[in-house]
Amino acid sequence: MSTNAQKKGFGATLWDFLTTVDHKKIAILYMIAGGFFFLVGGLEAMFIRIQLAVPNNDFVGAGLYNEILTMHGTTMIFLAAMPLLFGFMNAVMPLQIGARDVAFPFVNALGFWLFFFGGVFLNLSWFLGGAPDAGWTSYASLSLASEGHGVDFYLLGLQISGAGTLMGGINFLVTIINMRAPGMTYMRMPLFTWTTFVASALILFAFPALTVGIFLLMFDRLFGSNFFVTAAGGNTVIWEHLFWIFGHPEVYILVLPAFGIFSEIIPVFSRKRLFGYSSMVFATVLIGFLGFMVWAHHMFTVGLGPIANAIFAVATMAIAVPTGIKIFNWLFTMWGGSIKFTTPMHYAVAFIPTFLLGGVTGVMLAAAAADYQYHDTYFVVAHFHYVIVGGVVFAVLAGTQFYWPKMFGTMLNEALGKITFWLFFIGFHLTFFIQHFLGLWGMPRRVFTFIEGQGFETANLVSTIGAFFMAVATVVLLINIIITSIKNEKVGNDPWGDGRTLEWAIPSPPPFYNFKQLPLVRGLDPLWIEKMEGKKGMTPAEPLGDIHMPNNSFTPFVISFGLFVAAFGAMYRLDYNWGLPVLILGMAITFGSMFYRSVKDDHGFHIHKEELTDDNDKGVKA
Amino acid sequence: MENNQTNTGNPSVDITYRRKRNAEEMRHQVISFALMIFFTVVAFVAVGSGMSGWFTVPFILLLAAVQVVFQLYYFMHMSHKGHEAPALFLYSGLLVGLITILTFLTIVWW
Amino acid sequence: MHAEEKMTLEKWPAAPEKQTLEGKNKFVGFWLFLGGETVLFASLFATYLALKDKVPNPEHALAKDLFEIPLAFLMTMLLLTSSLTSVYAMYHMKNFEFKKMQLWLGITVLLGLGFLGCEIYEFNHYVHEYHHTFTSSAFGSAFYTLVGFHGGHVVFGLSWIILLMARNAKRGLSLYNAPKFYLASLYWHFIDVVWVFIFSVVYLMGMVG
Amino acid sequence: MKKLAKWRLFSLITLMALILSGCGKPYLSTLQPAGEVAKSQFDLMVLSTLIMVGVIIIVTIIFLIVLFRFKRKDESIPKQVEGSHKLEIIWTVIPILLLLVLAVPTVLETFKLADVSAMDKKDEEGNTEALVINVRANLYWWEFEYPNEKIVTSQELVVPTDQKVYFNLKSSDVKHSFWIPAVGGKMDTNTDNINKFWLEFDSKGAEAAGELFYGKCAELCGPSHALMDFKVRALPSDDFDQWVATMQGIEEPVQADTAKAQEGQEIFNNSCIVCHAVTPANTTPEAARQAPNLTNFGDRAYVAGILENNEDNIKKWLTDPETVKPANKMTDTYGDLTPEQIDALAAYLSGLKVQK
Ligand code: HEA
Ligand code: HEA
Ligand SMILES: [Cu+2]
Repeated sequence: MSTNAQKKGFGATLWDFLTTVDHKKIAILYMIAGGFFFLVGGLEAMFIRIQLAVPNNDFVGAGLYNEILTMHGTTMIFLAAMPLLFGFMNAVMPLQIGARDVAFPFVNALGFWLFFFGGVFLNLSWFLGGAPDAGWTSYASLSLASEGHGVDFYLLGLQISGAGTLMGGINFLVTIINMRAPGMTYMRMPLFTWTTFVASALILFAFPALTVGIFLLMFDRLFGSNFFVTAAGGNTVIWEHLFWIFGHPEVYILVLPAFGIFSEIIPVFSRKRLFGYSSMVFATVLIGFLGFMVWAHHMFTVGLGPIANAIFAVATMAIAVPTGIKIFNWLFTMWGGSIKFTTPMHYAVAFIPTFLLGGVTGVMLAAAAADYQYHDTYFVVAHFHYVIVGGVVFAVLAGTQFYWPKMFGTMLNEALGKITFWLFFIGFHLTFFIQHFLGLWGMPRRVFTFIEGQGFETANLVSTIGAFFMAVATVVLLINIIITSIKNEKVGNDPWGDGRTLEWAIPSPPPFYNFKQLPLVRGLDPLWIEKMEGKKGMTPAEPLGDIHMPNNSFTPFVISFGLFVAAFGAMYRLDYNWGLPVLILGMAITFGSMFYRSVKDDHGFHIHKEELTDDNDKGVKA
Repeated sequence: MENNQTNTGNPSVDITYRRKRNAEEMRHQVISFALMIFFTVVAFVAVGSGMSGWFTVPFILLLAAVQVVFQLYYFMHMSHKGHEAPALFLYSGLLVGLITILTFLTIVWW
Repeated sequence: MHAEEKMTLEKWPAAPEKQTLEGKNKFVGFWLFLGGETVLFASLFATYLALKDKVPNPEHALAKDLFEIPLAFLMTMLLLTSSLTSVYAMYHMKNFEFKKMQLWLGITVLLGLGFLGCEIYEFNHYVHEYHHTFTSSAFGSAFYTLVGFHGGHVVFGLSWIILLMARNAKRGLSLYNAPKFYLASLYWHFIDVVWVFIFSVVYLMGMVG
Repeated sequence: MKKLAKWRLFSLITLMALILSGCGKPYLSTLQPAGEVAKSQFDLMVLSTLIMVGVIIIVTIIFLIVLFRFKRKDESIPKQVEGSHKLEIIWTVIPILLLLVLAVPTVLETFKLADVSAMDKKDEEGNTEALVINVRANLYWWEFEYPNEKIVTSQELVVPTDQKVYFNLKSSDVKHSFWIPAVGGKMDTNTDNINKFWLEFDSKGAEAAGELFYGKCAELCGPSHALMDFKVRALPSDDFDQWVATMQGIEEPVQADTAKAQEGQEIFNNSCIVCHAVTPANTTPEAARQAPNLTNFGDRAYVAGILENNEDNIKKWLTDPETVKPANKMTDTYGDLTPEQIDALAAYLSGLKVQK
């Protein structure tokens, strides 16, 4: 029943990953799948930019463009950004709080496989008659009118992967609430753990609204209900509300963990503790809270009336305050520090002005009356790429470079890392800065082309050129990963030399049980505290004892696969008579494996302490 | 999240004591159940008697809220220790939900 | 203490559902899940309230035409009582009285089945008497979705309890299955909480008009 | 003192205005406002930009100091500072104040732009004193109905300058959004309700724009969303009244005058007229108005809202509308036309002028 990596054949390794419940391996799965979808979404972005490089272009047609656009937004948000962040949460958070695993290892695996099959299902639409084409927001009147099965792929795919995300969120929350090491109080938790906590809470409360919205739209499209059919009394504004009740918290679900990653990187490379730790925590919670009060700022032009618009405008502006607190705290962490410009630190430093620009344009959008002009123009596109790429993607790239040694035991090349950074940084600003002006000059978003003579030509060309820089940067990153993996030079516990938190106190990569003995935490930045007192590592909080570990299981894969099958049945039910049987078959697979799981006892296994003693720091045979 | 009820080490004392306490608690629960039934009957009667909606609607909502508090605190033991996290998350969910309902009642038109 | 260990009355702890780390995790995790479910049902309630009585033509039945006091009252009583019986089951669980716990769970299941029967009769009645269906109007869609989601929860809750009873019938209580029983009963209470709002907001307020 | 501050603010704003309005086309850009609504939105944009530039400058200064002063020079360990209450209060309070400065005008403007009370004031006949236009958005074309004047036109909105024009907005298929960037912000045309708002077309701005503003659909509505443009002809009041009068004067379809055009009219009457009206009266119900009204087609500057209006482009459209506007609702509603038929139709259509 061993889960540790020894020299194994490919088949065995594959089987290991298909059945793993180890948070570190699930993290790797998330990184691989999320990374793949990032490339897919990026490729779609390139098609968008190529199409818009010159006026009246016919690189892709009108209908196809809408599919690419929709899939770009959906893939990037749901299948790339969130999973990549989930990857870091899985890889790092349990280590940071001194836990041996997450609270529900089985559910953790199930969450991944649901996301994975949902994502695959969604992307299969490309080969099965066309992708969704109603935008990532899938507004009801258009998504009901959309022909073919594209939008059904969107609905079923997101429903499946959304369930996985929700499970992941609950899992992280319980892990943080129940499984902190002795002495790790809430106010000693590293900021990445805190942001994981708040982002997970946002997932818990935001995703149900999306689930309901998707159910309603699915019922309308596949089962003849009338939620959004005006003629039968339905109302499409309900979809808009439900989508944005989810959608706005979603952007903070994305950006808070990114904040967390930077809050880890900046202190390490400034050799200084985080400035204003408690106000950082407070600001995180406040952003999470306010995130639920502002969704209608996406609906200023819907006609909700001046009272609603005014309330939501002011509430939206309020979020600038806690975010500002964070920006200044980061700056003052570096102030008086001793800054080393490693690749991760490059991203962290570049993040501050970039995100600032995106943030302040957000506040400009929040001014409702002015948003009547900005809304649905390239100004908005510029805003959200500044916050998402400048915040989330920079954080993912920084985190990859920063945590790579912890996850894989070897360092990514710093020189190549910096090349990636500069190419991406320059390309990013080239692409998106000018889009602010395109919007102000009157260019709507989601247009597959633009007609000559409206003054949009040069700016769009510049924007496209920028995108190519980002593509090259991404390729350099891939090369870096390949070279590094081939060389595979092993590193020690704390390869950056200035690690402050618990994950840097154990080997890279950590043994599958993480901590032989749970560490005793004596304050914020526990490892740093021990180092400053001249110690090498953490003081254990318990005597060496047996460690209880969960068994691997193939069931999560099967449960998710069942839903994947059922989704096809549900969709083709009306077109083919095999639809219904397939739906039933899929459900039977899912419920059957759930049944199997619940009647078969699984008590896990124990690693005996004798096995732990003889063999220092290396993985252990179980 | 420690366990607040520790055993004294003397099994027979423990068991009799605990059984008494459990029985006591069960009594409370039966009382709250009786009250819940009572509230339900009142709510149904209020509607059945055909009083004006201006009175009945807030009235039955109030009764519903009280009932739910009974359910949560007695039946679901939220009054016990160790329910801090559950309470925090339940109320947060409730807050988000209530805001949703409020907006759907005000800014989704006819 | 290992979870699967055979238990005796003497060793049975005061809070068996939270004795092991797994138990504690499940306990917190399940409550969080209920927090999320709150938002889910609130969204459904909100949709229902926005679409209440929104019908394509004046011939279509409205809330005030459909609902009747006796049936709604009966359903409420069944579900409320089943909430009490599941409390009894947990009472016996804490006292390590496995047989009695099973008995009360059995009664809970019967009451729940009674509730479901009423609901099926009710839906059938609306469809045939009033042509009020899932697809006949936005009101119909919203009504059946809200009440149906609740009904679906009842079905799931019942299956869960039955499965637990059957699986553990020969094994008795242990620290491994105590949390499972406890969570199933929490779930059952939550279903009841939702119903309290359904009967108040959908049925009673619907009859008021 | 107060005056001085005001003057300073004023000059700053003008400076910003100059920088901002340096670009964009006068008939399209939000940075060259041509009406009261766009103007007040522009002012709000300038105010918020000023605040944001201020914030950016402050952060940038701190940022640059940090980057240059605190680079690692030796291996010493810096002092581990916990935080500073004074600083934290400063950077909480100052943003709050800045946001207040932005929030107050935002709220005021929001209410001002939503004020459509003039639409409720009606005379005995149920007509409003103010000019009201009903906008109906359809998959890739726009209809403009003047309920008081009882006329309908499409694709090219005609409005008087220097007075408030009120709009009722709705959609007949999927959601669209009605936007004339240079004149004012957008408002959605929903499928569920009628939205109301107002705009004002400035005569000076109209002049700068050559009397023709560009309008756009600003909500993704299908493949040809990008091509769902319309144009706005903003006329001086008198000209507008005259235009209305001429339109009202057309009770019967205008007879074509050349032989070729007459041939075209015959083809038109045999097939196109099912969907397209060539009289402006709004007597047919909306559901029957399935395609743009063509009464003054020859006067319009653009074909289908996007192609310059000349016979070649009319022919291009008639031969295969699909290549011009993918997925439009006209494709395949009529049989194949021979080149001669198309020539005739084009001749007829370009002769449909009311302003001779
Ligand atoms: C990670 C993602 C992310 C983040 C963090 C944000 C952050 C913010 N967003 Fe953004 N937003 C999106 C992603 C994001 N957004 C997306 C994807 C869309 C479009 C969706 C679609 O339509 O497809 C969108 C759209 C969007 C709109 C709707 C526009 C429209 O469609 O018309 C609005 C309107 O209010 C808005 C506002 C804001 C605000 C006020 C913030 C704030 O949180 C920003 C706060 C930060 C700062 C302000 C900077 C730091 C602060 C200081 C240094 C203090 C001092 C500052 C001041 C006094 C101003 N966003
Ligand atoms: C996480 C979110 C995220 C991310 C990271 C990005 C990243 C990018 N986005 Fe986008 N974007 C959205 C979320 C995101 N976007 C959303 C939500 C929308 C709105 C959708 C809607 O309206 O519905 C949108 C819309 C959007 C538009 C507007 C389209 C329109 O309105 O018509 C544009 C246009 O320029 C654009 C461009 C880009 C570019 C150039 C990048 C770049 O940063 C991408 C950089 C990455 C790469 C360049 C990868 C390169 C890959 C390769 C080189 C492949 C190599 C392959 C192999 C080796 C196999 N995005
Ligand atoms: Cu938002």
